[in-house]
Amino acid sequence: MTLSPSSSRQIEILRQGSGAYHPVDPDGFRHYVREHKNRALQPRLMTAREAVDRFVADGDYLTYECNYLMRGPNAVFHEIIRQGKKDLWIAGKFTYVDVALLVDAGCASKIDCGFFLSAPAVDRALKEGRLQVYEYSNVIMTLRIQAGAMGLPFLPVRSFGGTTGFDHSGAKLISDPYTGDPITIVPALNPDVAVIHVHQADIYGNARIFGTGISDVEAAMASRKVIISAEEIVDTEEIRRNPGATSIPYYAVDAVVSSPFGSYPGTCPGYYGSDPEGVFEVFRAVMGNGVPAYLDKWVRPFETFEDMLEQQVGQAKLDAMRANEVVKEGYSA
Amino acid sequence: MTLSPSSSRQIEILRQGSGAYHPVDPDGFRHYVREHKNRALQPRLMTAREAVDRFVADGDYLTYECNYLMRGPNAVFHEIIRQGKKDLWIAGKFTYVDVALLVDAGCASKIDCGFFLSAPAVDRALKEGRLQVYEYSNVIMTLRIQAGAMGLPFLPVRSFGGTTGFDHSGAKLISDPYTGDPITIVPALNPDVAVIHVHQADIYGNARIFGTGISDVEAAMASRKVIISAEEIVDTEEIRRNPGATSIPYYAVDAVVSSPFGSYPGTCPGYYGSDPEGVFEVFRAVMGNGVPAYLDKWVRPFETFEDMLEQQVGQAKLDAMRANEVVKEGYSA
Amino acid sequence: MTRAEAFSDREVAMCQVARLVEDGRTYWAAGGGTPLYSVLLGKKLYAPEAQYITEDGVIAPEPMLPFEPMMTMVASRAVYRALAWGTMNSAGIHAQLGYMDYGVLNTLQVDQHGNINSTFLGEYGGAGRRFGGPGGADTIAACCWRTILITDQERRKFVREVDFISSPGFLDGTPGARERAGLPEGTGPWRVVTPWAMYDYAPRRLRLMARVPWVTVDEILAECEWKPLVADEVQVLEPPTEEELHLLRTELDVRGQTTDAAGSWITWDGEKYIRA
Amino acid sequence: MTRAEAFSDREVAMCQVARLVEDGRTYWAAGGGTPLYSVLLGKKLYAPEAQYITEDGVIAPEPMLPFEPMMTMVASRAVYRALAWGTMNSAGIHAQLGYMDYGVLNTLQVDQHGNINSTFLGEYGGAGRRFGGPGGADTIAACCWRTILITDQERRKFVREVDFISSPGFLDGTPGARERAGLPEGTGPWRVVTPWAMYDYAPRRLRLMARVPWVTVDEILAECEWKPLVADEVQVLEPPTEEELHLLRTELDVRGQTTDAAGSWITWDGEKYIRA
Repeated sequence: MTLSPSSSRQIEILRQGSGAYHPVDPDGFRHYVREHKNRALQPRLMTAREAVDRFVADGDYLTYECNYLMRGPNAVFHEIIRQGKKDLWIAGKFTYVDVALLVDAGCASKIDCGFFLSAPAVDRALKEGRLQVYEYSNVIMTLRIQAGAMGLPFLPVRSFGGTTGFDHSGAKLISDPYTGDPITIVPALNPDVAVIHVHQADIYGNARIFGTGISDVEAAMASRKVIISAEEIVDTEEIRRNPGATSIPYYAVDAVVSSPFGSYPGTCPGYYGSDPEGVFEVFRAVMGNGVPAYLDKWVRPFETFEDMLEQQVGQAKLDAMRANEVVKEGYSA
Repeated sequence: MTLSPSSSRQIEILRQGSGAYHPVDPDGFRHYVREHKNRALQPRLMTAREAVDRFVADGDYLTYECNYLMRGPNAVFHEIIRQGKKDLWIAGKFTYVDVALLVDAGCASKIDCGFFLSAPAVDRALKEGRLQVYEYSNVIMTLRIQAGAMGLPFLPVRSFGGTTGFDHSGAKLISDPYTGDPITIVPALNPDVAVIHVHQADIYGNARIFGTGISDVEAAMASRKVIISAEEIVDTEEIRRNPGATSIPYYAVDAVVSSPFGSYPGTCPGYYGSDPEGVFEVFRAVMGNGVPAYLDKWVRPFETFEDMLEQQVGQAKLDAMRANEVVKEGYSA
Repeated sequence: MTRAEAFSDREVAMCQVARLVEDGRTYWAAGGGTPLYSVLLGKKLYAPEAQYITEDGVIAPEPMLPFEPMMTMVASRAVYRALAWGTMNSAGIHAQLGYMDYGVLNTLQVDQHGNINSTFLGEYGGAGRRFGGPGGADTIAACCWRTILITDQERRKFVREVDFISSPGFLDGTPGARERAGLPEGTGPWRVVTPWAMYDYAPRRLRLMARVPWVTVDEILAECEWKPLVADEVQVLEPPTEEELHLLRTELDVRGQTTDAAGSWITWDGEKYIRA
Repeated sequence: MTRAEAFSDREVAMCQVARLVEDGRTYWAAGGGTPLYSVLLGKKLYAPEAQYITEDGVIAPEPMLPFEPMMTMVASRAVYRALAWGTMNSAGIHAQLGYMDYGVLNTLQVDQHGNINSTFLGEYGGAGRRFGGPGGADTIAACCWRTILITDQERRKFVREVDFISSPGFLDGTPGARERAGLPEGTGPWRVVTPWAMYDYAPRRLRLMARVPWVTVDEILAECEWKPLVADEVQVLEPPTEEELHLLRTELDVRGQTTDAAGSWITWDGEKYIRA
């Protein structure tokens, strides 16, 4: 029944990838938390403009949750493009159009690839050397973020071994000191900044997400700077009424942005369905060469995302999206 | 910004504990799941007697969630004692009286120690060589279970290094291949059987837990055999109405036991408060030499836990416990 | 069940996969599109007790059909009436634990050992064309017990060695190659389904096992750059039924998104099926 | 604030710890009992914006006081009006991430380097007495930035080297010893509080820094088997106030569970405090 620990003094590294990866530094992350994360219940409500200005820096490693079509943090996403952030390194898991938008807008120069829609804009950037891609997969990316969210330097994983991506990544295949079997380990990811759209948050950042997700909580806990955009700002009394519904605790959050319809043209499940026209439009733009025109129509002319919603989308369409979301059960606390 | 992977071919093991540990075998666990876990939606409702008879074997590694005083799976716990299971190896995290009860009842012969109430019965068993203790801590135990729940052989951790417990455990201190810094890793724990008391479950095992907990979900996912006892059996339609409230999915569960007041004399938060008299009685029994008398009064004379509740506790007290639980908010879906 | 008289290549593939769906088993359907539609078709017609998850960790939903365009994950209709809601990590971890019987994938390129390329055609880093990457397929192919791959029957898709292994098959095809790479023991590719054919592995090398009535083995092999093994007896697959197509067209792929660029159209001329 | 005139040894210790509680900081209070009561006392009287968690992952509750007997975790009154509910792993992980400023612990035995024994008195595995083990204290002592230890001022509790390190202090006291053992950088013991005294570290060795008015430095040192360093100027601590004791007795330790076996009783005789 029991197994004696092996007395070996070494663990073999059987194979390792040669890809660059965002630096692993759990102690550095801890020091950052100690110095910069506000453990007091002080309001952190601000505009998307202020949040992006204060918390997204050129060169940052950025993760955003879900994607442009599904509960994406699109108000903040637009603001990043509007402010012309540069040289972002993107956690490209579960993305569709997002990577192409950020790359063609000149914001992103490195992608850790889980999945993104291959598009002319991405191809061009690759060929012109404006973009570097590192190879992972969706779950490997979210497990890297989970490792970061646990304060660990790495995590063993059961996939990714044997792939070509492995060789172009930060992964290592080691001999498991407990079983002797080969096992892959991947470097933890602690992004500089996470951008997450949620259903409800209070002014301190206590946030509720309903429905399924990708790695919202993990990204919030793993990232140095966390921007939450919320469909609804709720009272802290409401948070305290049902603590089981809190997905992200305030102390991980740096900015809360009130952002109704913040996932337009995508869906915010339980609150509104997607705008199929808007979805097809961004798809067509990305799959063709239409990103600049798309940004010139939907992003750049507006001071704020709210202005865009008001002037470009209009209340009637927003009302229709809301009405189109017939499923409500499970999307409240 | 980027860090080149080290080209070292080895990871140093700087120090390792000499304690025995439950065997690490993630592939074996997978095969068990494939062969024995029912992925079909077929009812698995049964009595505590049947569940313990079928799913708790002598010599099993057993974890139970919470403890005898707080949402403990006491109906199943009593049944284990009643059926005279032997040689159990117990995950002794966040326990108070539980370890002493199981040891003095002759059921347990090995404990992985996080915390348990030191008691004469435990001392005696240790001195007589009937009991072996392996040293961990509460969080290290729940992280070991989390490693098991992720299908991994081990997990890095940020505590436990430097302790004497480390030397008497299955932990290893290695040189982190990503930072070069020393980091502790601990062996995953995949118990043979987990016993968990929940607020609500359907007949297939989809289970809801409200309030805080220890490692309920992790234990369910990490364990080969899983017995759920539930305050309420709810319809699967109710589960489907709010899938966000499901803590444990049916396919991890082998037995569902309907067990109202199944945590007596402890509390099931939101449903009933504890019975202070009953709590003091078990404390006194454990801290003195009263375990046999306690079992002879509360466990052994009864065919079932329900019989005990009816004959020994009585409806009036149960009603009072229910009435005494004034906090309801947050304890429903 | 009535044999249908007109359908597309891709509809054929989805119907074949649907018939592989087994009651009481768990399926991880990659992304949206053909894998998800195939599993749903199988569940609705043949195996009501089959259960599935998707990359957003939804467990055993009863989706409100049809989906909104492209909204097959993190969308209320897609995750409707699930038994549990989760995350990408919960989906990945349940697969790591061995809870997922089958993974269903589609891809760009597959090789003789079932390795999958969805990343790069050409020499990686050199000239060539970049694609989207593995997405969830890497974990599906690594951790589900068996994987079913859906792809088109095109020469360039069946190659000796993929240019880039995005998701693992049997790797170099030697016994234990997956285990030596750290992958869970006993897992691997199980079937490849195209509009023309079905393949299995014998034991770790792709083998043509069945064909549709309207193409010959030679025609299939002509559409494989690297020739697979061929079973001693190549079975003949049943064409789609009216029931399958009705469900597919009215509840699943209602906008023809997956069948848009779905190859040829096959029709019954009164005596036999012919490809347009 | 009114100086109280009668209180127990253990009440003194809890009041001293309460005064260390800082606004806007996070506290992980071990188990129930004195650590939790001390933090709550400090929060209610001095630092309303201090927040705490316990081992069951509750974040910043506003508990309904008093607790039911022994019900300080996984109980509805204890976790009432929290900002979030979690698990033991979420508590441990948030501490691993550096979110917990202070850990508050009690223990059996502490040594010159702040190492804590709550497992075994005597030679481990030989004769001696077994205790309950570290519980959550190992992770608290490893991962919170600073730890505050509450214990009794008894000779056998202050030793040169603990018989068993259940939870880490500065280990062998050499610079970097914790980091070499894999513990997070820059963490460690900060204060030890007894009913008679308060200690800090200079820098990694226990140092007597303050005493209560009714005992002398010599009396304290007599109750240390291994003598700590002594600060050049040993400060004098303020006795408990009526406000502190009122809150402690009416809302927190209402049944006297923690003060039951709480050492001596101290009273004001009109001129000075005397120990009974």
